[in-house]
Amino acid sequence: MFEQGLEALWHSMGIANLGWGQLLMILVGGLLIFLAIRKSFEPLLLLPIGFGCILANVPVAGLAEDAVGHLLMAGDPSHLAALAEILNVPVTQLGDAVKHASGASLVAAQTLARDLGYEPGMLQLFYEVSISTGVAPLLIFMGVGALTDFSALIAKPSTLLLGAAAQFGIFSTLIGALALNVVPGFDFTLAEASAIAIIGGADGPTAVFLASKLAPDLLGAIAVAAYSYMALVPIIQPPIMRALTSKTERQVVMSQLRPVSKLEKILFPLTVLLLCLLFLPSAAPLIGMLTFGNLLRESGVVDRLSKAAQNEIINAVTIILGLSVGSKLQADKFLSLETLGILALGAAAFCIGTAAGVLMGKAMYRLSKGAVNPLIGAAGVSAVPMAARVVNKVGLEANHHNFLLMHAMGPNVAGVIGSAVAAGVLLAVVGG
Amino acid sequence: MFEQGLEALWHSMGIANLGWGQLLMILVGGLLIFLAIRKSFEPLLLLPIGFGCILANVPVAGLAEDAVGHLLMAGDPSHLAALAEILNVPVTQLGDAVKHASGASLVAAQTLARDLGYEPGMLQLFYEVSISTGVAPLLIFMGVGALTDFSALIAKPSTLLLGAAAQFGIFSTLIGALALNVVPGFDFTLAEASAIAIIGGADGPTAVFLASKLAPDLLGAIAVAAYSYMALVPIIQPPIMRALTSKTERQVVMSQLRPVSKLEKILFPLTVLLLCLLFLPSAAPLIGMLTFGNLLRESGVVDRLSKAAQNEIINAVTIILGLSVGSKLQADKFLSLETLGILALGAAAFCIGTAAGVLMGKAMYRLSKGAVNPLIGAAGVSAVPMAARVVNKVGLEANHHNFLLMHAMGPNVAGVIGSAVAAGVLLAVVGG
Amino acid sequence: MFEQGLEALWHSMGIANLGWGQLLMILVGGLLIFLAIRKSFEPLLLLPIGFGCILANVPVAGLAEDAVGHLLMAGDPSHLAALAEILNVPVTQLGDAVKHASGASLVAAQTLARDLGYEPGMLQLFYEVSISTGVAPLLIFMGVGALTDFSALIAKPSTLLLGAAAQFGIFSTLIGALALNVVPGFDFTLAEASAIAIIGGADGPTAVFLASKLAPDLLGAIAVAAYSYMALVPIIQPPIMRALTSKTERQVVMSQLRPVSKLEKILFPLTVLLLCLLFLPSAAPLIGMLTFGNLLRESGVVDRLSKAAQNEIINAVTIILGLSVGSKLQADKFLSLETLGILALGAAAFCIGTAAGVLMGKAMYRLSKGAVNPLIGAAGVSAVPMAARVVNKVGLEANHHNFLLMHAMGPNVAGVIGSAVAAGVLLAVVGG
Amino acid sequence: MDTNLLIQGAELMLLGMGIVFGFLGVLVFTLRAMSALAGRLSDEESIEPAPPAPLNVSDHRRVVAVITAAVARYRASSRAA
Amino acid sequence: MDTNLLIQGAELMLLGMGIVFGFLGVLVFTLRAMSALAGRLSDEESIEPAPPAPLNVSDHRRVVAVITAAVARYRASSRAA
Amino acid sequence: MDTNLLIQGAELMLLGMGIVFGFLGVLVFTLRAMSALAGRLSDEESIEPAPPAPLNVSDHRRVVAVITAAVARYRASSRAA
Ligand code: NA
Ligand code: NA
Ligand code: NA
Repeated sequence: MFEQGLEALWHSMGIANLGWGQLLMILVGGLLIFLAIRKSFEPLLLLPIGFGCILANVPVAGLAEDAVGHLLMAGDPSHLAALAEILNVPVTQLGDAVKHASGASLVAAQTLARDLGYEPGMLQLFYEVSISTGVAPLLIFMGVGALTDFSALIAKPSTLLLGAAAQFGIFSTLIGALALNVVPGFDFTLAEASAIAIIGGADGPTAVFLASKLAPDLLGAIAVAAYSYMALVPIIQPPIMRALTSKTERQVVMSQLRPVSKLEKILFPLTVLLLCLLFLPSAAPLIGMLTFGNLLRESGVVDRLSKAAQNEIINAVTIILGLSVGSKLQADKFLSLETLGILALGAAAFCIGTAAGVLMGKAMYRLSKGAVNPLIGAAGVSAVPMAARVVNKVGLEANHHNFLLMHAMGPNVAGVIGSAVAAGVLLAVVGG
Repeated sequence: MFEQGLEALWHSMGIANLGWGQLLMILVGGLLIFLAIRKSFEPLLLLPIGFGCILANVPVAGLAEDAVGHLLMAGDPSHLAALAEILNVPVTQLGDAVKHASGASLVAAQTLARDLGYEPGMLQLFYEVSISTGVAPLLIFMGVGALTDFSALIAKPSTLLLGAAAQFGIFSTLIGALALNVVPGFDFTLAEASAIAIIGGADGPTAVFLASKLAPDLLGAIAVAAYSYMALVPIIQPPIMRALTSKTERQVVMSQLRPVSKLEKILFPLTVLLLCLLFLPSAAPLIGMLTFGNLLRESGVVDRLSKAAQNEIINAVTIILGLSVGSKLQADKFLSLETLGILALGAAAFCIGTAAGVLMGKAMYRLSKGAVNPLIGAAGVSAVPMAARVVNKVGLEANHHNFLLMHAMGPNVAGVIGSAVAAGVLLAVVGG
Repeated sequence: MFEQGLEALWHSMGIANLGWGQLLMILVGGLLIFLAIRKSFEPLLLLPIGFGCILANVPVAGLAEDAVGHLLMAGDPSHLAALAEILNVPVTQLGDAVKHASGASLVAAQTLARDLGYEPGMLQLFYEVSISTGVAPLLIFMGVGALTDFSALIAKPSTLLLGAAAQFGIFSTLIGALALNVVPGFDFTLAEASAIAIIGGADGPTAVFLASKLAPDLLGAIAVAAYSYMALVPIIQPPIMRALTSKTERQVVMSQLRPVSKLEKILFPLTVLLLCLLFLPSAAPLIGMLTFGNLLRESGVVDRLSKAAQNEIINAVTIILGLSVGSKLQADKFLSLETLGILALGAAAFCIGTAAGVLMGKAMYRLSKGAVNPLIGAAGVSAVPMAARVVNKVGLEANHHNFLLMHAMGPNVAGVIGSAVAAGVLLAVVGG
Repeated sequence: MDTNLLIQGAELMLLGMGIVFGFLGVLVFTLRAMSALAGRLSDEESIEPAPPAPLNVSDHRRVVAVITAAVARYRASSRAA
Repeated sequence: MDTNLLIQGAELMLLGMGIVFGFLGVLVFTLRAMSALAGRLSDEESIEPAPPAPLNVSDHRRVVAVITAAVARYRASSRAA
Repeated sequence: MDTNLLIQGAELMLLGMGIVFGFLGVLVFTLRAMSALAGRLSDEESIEPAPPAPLNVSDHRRVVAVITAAVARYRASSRAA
């Protein structure tokens, strides 16, 4: 027993089982944590994601493995045989068969593994509860709704068009992902390309929600790209904004926004919900929870609930969501050419979205005879409130007395709605 | 693909699929939200319920459908055939068969649908987790216990009899629901009649809990009736109170309540729990969580937990519970003659409960030789603290220096215990 | 119906079904609540555990029974026959068969019961969600990490050895539990002995986590022993500390700890996690969540999440965990010779752990030529911060100007890591 | 219409109101006994203070004391500076 | 490379941008109509106060009033003591 | 009684205490290395201030400054009123 114990222990040690891939992913997790703490890169998400990434790559522990994964790790011959029978393959091909199993046979395999006493690892459990069900991103969307003041948008609804234009980043990236298939090694399906494209929406919970429906295997890379680029908005956007606008345009001072009544603020979420149910029911979960959160906020009669949505619920869900996303950064899934492609496509998506927003801003500048500063179009990508702050900063460079923050909040929150609408379209056409 | 896409999109649009029933229910949802915001009708519940009602009736999205519902909506012929085989009916009769499936065959149908990759909609998921399990109403009951000061009842235990009398509203409504079966179109079973009757308990979480056990299909109408009438207490009760009492009776000033020691407050929940376990174990979930919450409050040594029960937990659960109840307001289930019957029976239940409480109050007025103001009997219906405030108001009308609020709190909290006991009886006899 | 109703009601009454065992356990629950409120014995845990104990022993209600338990209680002959067929025993031996069923046949029995419409009781539901999955103790560990300041340990890492020595309480108790098998009536397996031994770790969530994996049937007794003895630390430890040290040793004044930089505090959890993943992956869930919580705290960039971990999440989870642990105090499982053995072994574990810590303290006193006060070794058992306070008190008795609190915090938090490591070893060797 | 069902309902009503009154009636006496017991157990037990006002007053005093001290310290330091 | 897939993607892009602009464009007009309706419904409805500054001032005043009262009470009581 | 089980237990004890001491012993050195590294990485890194008292003092000062300003403003405005 002692020798067996020692040997069992050595084989149970991480250092005896640590692969290069896992080591690399642990460093990636460390990098995400470093960026979160030192560079304040979306720390609320990237710190838990980075930590989840490290945990997911702890050798032997299998924290991110599901019940079938634990069955395979345990390696009991009779259990392997039972699994092979269910998947209708020889035992030697089980690894591959499990990876490509889908639908009913995957469900049957999971059921078998659980019946045999195997359980999913801690992170996988978090993932199943929070992301597979779609609940976590939806509750975060409720919190975003409860935290967001849509006044700027209500005061100037035309800024919605800037939020619409910036979604071009999504759809051009969709083409880009499909075009990338010419490169050997890439083979994105339409569903995968759609999930990747949503990075251009610059909205974390929307990206997680859509990726969990259309391409769960790519979720880790997509979420990391979405949150990282959201944090990089102050670096990515300004050069594009300056390149596409003249100094005269950037100096435009916009007239003050009109005050918005309490009644308008209450009717706003209901109006958005109404349009959504009439025209795009597939966006109903996202738009529904966003407008529900906003109604809790603006109704003025349910402060308890509004505060719960803004604090307790969103905080607890963020912790679990972050760890769950991190669980998808397992070495064997993340370290692939596809991830590099996703990172490149995501960067392109942000750039194109920004450019499209600014160009629409220039169109509105012309149409309004110079009343609209085209810079605010850049805020249409979402990334609330970072993008609006970047607009403000670039505006101040051109004119030291030009505060564009409030004007940029309109397109900024419009971008949130815009990317939820885009997600709805993708779900309706691709996700059926 | 483009034409197909456009056509798929048109068919996926809400406006192409919106039935009259759904339109009507969306208006009902809007009305509930209006009443919550403008009239302060139990906004903590009715706002989420109203919003959930709208979401449940978004066409195409199927947010309130379970996995089998989504299978039916998708309409894949091979999946329909598999479902028909399980339910042992021709495919053409699947719709009806699913509605009337129960027990093992329903479970089998759900398992099949999930194995085939169908998932419940967002609201249905909330419903399954929060209400089907019974967890949400129980956690709210814990919060109610942690929020309630039972001092007035401990100081004057005889007011428990007022809380008992008011439960006559429940049991007479039970008879009423069964009697309504003479009207063609009504066919309530004993279980359904019991679930409807609990509206007379004037206690939201008890109503949701009992309805989820005895008549899940009627839960939406029952919960809406319970919370709406609770909000209408200031309109429903005063005329009855005035009609049944003389001005002399209403003017009775009651002697101040004795102070209650900390030890009594600690022993109170344990005493109630003890009686419950000795005499009515079927009420143990409700009474157990109520007294647990109260012990957290009064023990004085677990403030962290008491505050969590009073705030974080109850707020988060209220949001999910409200949306889940709203999910039961789907047009095809809610828009029926039965709903009208339930609304009428519920109103009767409130009136009868109020009258019974006041009459018991009159009896105590006589027995105590005028020491008890009979108005406080009206508070026995529960609806804490609304009913006690109504008593105070009606009392002040008769005598401008007569503050009955504290005296009405005794029967008011007694009513909560009383309706939990009534629910226990119904569960024991009907729910077995 | 009336007579049947009355009879059904009488049979549904607790008083007609209350067994002596249940009565005794209700008194035990009351005692735990009394100790929690009057003696401040770990009230955050023992109050919910005590209340859960009472609820679990409410006759008839079956709040702590699973679906199969409710099937047995209901006693429908056809259902019993179906269950007997699955377990492959005659109906008359069902009770025993269910108790000893395991693995696949237990899963099959549960599935059957749920398909037949039986549901687990409220407490069992809490137990399955919070403890069976391991989620609740892990979330509490995250909260402990977010609440704990490891500065004292970082300033003086050598105190880790004191935390290591105190784990001897665990492993000697493991031998003790196996040796107890000589007494007729005891028959602990290696897994059960390991679960019992962890009481010596003096760490509640670790004990619950390990017991739920290795010996779920003993979880109630183990958790109650662990939390009770943690509360008894001020009574158990001082005599042992005085017996093993001279007054000169107890009077040693230690030099002030050096200040610790913010960077060290951030790197600390990552360092511990790194060692864990390299050398003891089986401890990764416990150590992972502990260090994650601590990183949330020390990173300084995610205050929202850190506060959520320290308050909302840990409070809500504590309530559910406490009730769930209480559900394992059912009379037929708890009232056994084994429980007495567990209580005795647990007391021994605490004493031995304390002694081992103090002896290691004496060794460090010698090696450091009198710079280390051996008393601080007693804090190595964990029981944060109670054990450190006890050290401080005993130190003050010997020297009225000797404040050892900060110096004892090092071994105290080292003990938390130490028992998580011990749990990891037990899981790796015994739990496989 | 099913008369049998109505009869069952009536019986359930009698039974239910009986239990409700029985349960809450027993509770009346049990609570009185509990209060008596509590009174005997704890003559030393503090009766809950009726008016919360004095508490506020002392709170105010504490606030004022803190502020006074802070102001004094501030003045001393500003003189020193 | 699958040209068909690229064509599908291009169609999806046209469709998607169309819907996004269509949806948000309709929303522009609906929101304007909503604001007009809200304006008509509530001439009595209070317009949200633009600058939050005065609120703070009044808050300060309230704080000052509370402190002043507390100080006064404290002085009175300390004289009495 | 099963001697074999006892032997297994004894082996597990040796193994377990070995790992616990091994793990925490390695951690001692790793933490020292970590602290050395942290010290080198951040000579500019601020050492945590040991006594929290001065912080409170400055807090007090800030409170006092705020109150003083508020009182001054209040007096000015009350004079004006
Ligand atoms: Na966007
Ligand atoms: Na009631
Ligand atoms: Na320990």
